[in-house]
Amino acid sequence: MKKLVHRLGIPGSIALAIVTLFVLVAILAPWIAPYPLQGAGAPNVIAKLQPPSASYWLGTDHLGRDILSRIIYGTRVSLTNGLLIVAFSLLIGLPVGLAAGYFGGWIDEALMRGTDVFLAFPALLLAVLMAAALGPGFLNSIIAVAVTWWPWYARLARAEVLVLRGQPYVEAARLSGVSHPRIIIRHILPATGRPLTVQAALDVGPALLTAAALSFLGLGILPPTADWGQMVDAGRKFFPARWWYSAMPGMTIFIIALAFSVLGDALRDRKGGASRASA
Amino acid sequence: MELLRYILRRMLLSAFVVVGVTFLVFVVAQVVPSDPAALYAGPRPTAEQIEKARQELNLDAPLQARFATFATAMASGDFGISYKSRRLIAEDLRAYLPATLELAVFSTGLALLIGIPLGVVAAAHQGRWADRLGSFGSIAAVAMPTFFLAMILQLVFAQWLGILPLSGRLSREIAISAPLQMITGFNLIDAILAGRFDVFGDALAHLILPALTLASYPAGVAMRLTRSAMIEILERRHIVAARALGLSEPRILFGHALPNAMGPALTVIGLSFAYALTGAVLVEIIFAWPGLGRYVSEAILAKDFPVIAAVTMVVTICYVVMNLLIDIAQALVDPRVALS
Amino acid sequence: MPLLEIKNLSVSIPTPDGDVHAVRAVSLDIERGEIHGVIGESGCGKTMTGMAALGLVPKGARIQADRFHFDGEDLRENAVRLRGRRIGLISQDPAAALNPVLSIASQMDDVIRAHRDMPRRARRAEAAGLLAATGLPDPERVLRSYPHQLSGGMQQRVVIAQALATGADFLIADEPTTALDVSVGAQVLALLRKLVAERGLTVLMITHDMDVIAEACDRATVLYAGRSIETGPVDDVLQRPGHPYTRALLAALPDAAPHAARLSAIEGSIPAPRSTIAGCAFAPRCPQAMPVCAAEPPPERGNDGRRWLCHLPEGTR
Amino acid sequence: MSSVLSVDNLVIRYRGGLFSPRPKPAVNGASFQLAKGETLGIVGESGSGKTSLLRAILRLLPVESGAIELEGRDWLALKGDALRRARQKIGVVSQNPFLSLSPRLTIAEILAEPMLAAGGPQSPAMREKITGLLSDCGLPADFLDRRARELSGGQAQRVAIARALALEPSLLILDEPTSALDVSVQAQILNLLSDLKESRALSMVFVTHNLKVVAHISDTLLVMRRGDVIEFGRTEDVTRAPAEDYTRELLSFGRKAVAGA
Repeated sequence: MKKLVHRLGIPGSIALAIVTLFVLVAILAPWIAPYPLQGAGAPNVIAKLQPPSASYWLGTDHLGRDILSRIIYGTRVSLTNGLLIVAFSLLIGLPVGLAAGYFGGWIDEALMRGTDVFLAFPALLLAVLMAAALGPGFLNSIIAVAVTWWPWYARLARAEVLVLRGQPYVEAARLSGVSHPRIIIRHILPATGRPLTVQAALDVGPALLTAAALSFLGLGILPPTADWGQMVDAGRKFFPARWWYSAMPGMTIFIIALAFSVLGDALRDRKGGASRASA
Repeated sequence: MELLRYILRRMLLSAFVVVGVTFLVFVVAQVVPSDPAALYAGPRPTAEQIEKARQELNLDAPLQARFATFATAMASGDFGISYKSRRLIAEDLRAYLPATLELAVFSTGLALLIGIPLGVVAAAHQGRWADRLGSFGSIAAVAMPTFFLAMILQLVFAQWLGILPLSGRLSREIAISAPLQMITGFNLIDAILAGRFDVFGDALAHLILPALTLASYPAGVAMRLTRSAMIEILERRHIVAARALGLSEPRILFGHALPNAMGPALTVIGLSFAYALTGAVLVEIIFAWPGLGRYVSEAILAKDFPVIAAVTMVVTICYVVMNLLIDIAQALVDPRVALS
Repeated sequence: MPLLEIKNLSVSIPTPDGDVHAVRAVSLDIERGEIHGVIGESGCGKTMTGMAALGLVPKGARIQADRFHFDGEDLRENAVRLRGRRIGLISQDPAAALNPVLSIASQMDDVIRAHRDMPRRARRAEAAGLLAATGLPDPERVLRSYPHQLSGGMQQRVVIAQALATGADFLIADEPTTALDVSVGAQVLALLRKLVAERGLTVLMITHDMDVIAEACDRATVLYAGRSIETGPVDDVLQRPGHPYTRALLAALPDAAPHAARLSAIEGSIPAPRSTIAGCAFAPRCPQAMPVCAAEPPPERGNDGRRWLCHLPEGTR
Repeated sequence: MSSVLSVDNLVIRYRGGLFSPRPKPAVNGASFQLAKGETLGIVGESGSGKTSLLRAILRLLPVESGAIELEGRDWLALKGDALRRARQKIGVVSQNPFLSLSPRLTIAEILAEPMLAAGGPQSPAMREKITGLLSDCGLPADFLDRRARELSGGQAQRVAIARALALEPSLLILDEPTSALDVSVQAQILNLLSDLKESRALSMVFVTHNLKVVAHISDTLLVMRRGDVIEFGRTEDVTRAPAEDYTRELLSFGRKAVAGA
């Protein structure tokens, strides 16, 4: 524990604690939410738009549902959104980047020009277009964001592979007759996959932020499932008079995105230090 | 010579990308949606209406023929008709594009003006409190959801302090009683051209909040990139060499380090501009800004695919052109770029 | 009085795992107008000695010395002021030492302007003159170029011209030919010799290459494990080496043995940089080591200007 | 005496860019032979074409024209899996020993890799063979479980040589094998190579920019400059009476250093 704090620094450790807390909240949502039924979507018309109070800590929404419970349930959607977006993106981007970087030549040219096309779009716009075409929904919004996300991993993986491929030890393996699949599995994938996975883990924050923007636009998961972006949007009609409706989920998004960013910085600094020392 | 070859190569690549973009937009807008004809035919269409729409939209033609039609139409600036309003999309774009560009350019400038100097200061004070504070500020700016920031700014500056307008692009009185003649479509410039300084002030006041919202994220990114670029540059051997040659510190900082930071700074411009273009979708809804973002978000709700496709095309081409210009500028400030 | 006078210099860098003794005990006298070679294998402290004279040691490094003077001024206090005025640096990698995004003209101009009050046009002429003095055939074209458009040899000449432009009369050349081809390196060395002869410069030449010492230097000092173990005129050091390490180093050169014969390699490895050494640092690897060698610091042998540190009496080989 | 490697009128040219003019050949008609059990030294400075020539022999670069024969076989005709297997007849040692050893693997795994690639089964016999290789290259068996970063430059280069010999190659190619090493370590490696040449009747190609190093160890010497072969002959002949001033210049640099040793 002490060692971890030392390695991540104090801000990094706090960020890690916050991220861990959110993960726990997502897992335990039905047990810790004060009003599990409302969290899952059941209306509670007798308590519409109430300000924060002892019984409703963060107030209620226009259907009288406890905002805290909604936020707790929304954690599940947001975190899975973030995770699945980077997972899908990694699943497409890593093989594309590996193939382009390792084989080079026309394979590289074709794959990277294709990637260029995806990168030519301002990212959110392509996501909006995709989401609109696929229609709203949980999986659709994830696919829509992943479509704009994977090219970055492809580029990253390719750049890593290009460096590795030029490494004399990889060339030595090739010259001693080691087959392509074996080189990729034994030398390239471990050295590329690991930094890329770390990067992806840290991208869960920004990915979740993008997904929140989509659901704010009405392109995310459909009600009554709780979703932070959609809550901010729904609360906009009652803003600023019933400020808590939008502000509570908005703050939540900000806090988790901030935690991921700070954690990412802490890890990057640590990694940078290590690689410099070994060079 | 190298430079010319480089520019030609970049242009060729951009042209290819535009073709690819067109294809992708075509696929997403015309192939993925389940039944465009039903949408085109209007609410609760009859079978005949749908059949008629299919023919009008040429949906029964083979895919490559449909793409050819789509691409030629796009190339000639004919974006078709909106499913919903039945208006010519090209005309709508002409009205909305300048508003979005004005917002994008202004917020990009704002982001650079805030982010780059802060990055330089943080790099110069690396590890000290100014750096820590600035770095945390930049992380917070990057982590803040745009749509939420917009609402907070509205609350503070329009509702509580009441010093800036809540939304819109011009005050109603001006828009109705003495409308501005559209020349460039940029209100700020048109106001100056017309000598209407009251309008200029009004337009500026309306611009500040949405532009500030849009500038927050790219300013954070700009600060971080500038900071790390400056730190890296200041450690380079030729900077050490310049010290060993007895050059003064200001000369080293501004004459030797800063020119090397121009490359990263240009990258930041590109990123900021891209962000401003897309963030517009979110910001324009909240600030009721009559631009492409609001236009497209309305189209999304109506599943108005020709509009969505047209906006995506136009904005993406703006972005591609911007990137091309930045790449060329990169080669001009750093002659090595053209060689790679 | 020597131009550069170093007596018992040590540089240690504190790290979490203990102090790294980059330089343990280096003594060096460099006379005006000579090229003095400092030679040693990696980790011997030759570069750190040069950086200490320029005041460019890493943050937190401790410098101690009985004497560390340049032209009568203490380098511990004045290195930063002297650097760029009287002391210049020519580093190993000329490509990294030049600013990639500025033309040679503006980089030369910056240096001249920092040191001399001259109108713009005169500065340009001065720059062209200095480049010509370094043997660059078409100075005007070089001035218009960017570093990446020049070959390594040309870049190194530009770096030398910049050092000349400061008016420095003492140059520290840190492996100035290592990144260059042998034939180009030979030309750069010839240029340095010419500049020393014509302009009365003094050069401290840091190198790992005996050929460079033989080719360019007047006197040489051999470093081992952060200590200067032998010094003298180049011919003496190369042909009548006093210290067993110098002898072994020379014998390990591939052209020291007949064709295809075995070379006499030095077994073992250098002492760890964090260790403390009681006696002679070379004792564990020395074929002639005696019990006393590991225990006591070796005495100084030889005479004026030709000295080495060894327990073996003079004349034994 | 049969020749292991024979290169005839080899031309290598890099592809120019889309809008660039066709570049000059990197290697312009190189011809030479290497007899069994001998060492050929290839010397050249940057841009001489020595690296391109080497990479072409390893089939890492396409050849524009000319022929390469390895043990009498048309080496350029091999493709795919046949090439992969045939390439195991060539051992390679490169300049930086640390970069050429995988940082993730132990020395034992590094040495086993070529044997496994050649289809050898993992067995105690293999471990034994690896230990033998290592001791042939002057390292004790307790190095087997270390990793490259725990070694000194000289030790790492010994491991690289051991790996190159793992499949008992008919040709050993050394690409600047001592350039990153100190003089005293260089001497150790050169001695090791002499011993291996003797004990295993190795044929070697030794590529370097340092004429003096290669003149010491090679039987025949080839000097390249700007893509052309400017000298080729028995080492004694070339060093005694160089045909070109350029060679003489390289030989005479720092000559004083040896005079008294």
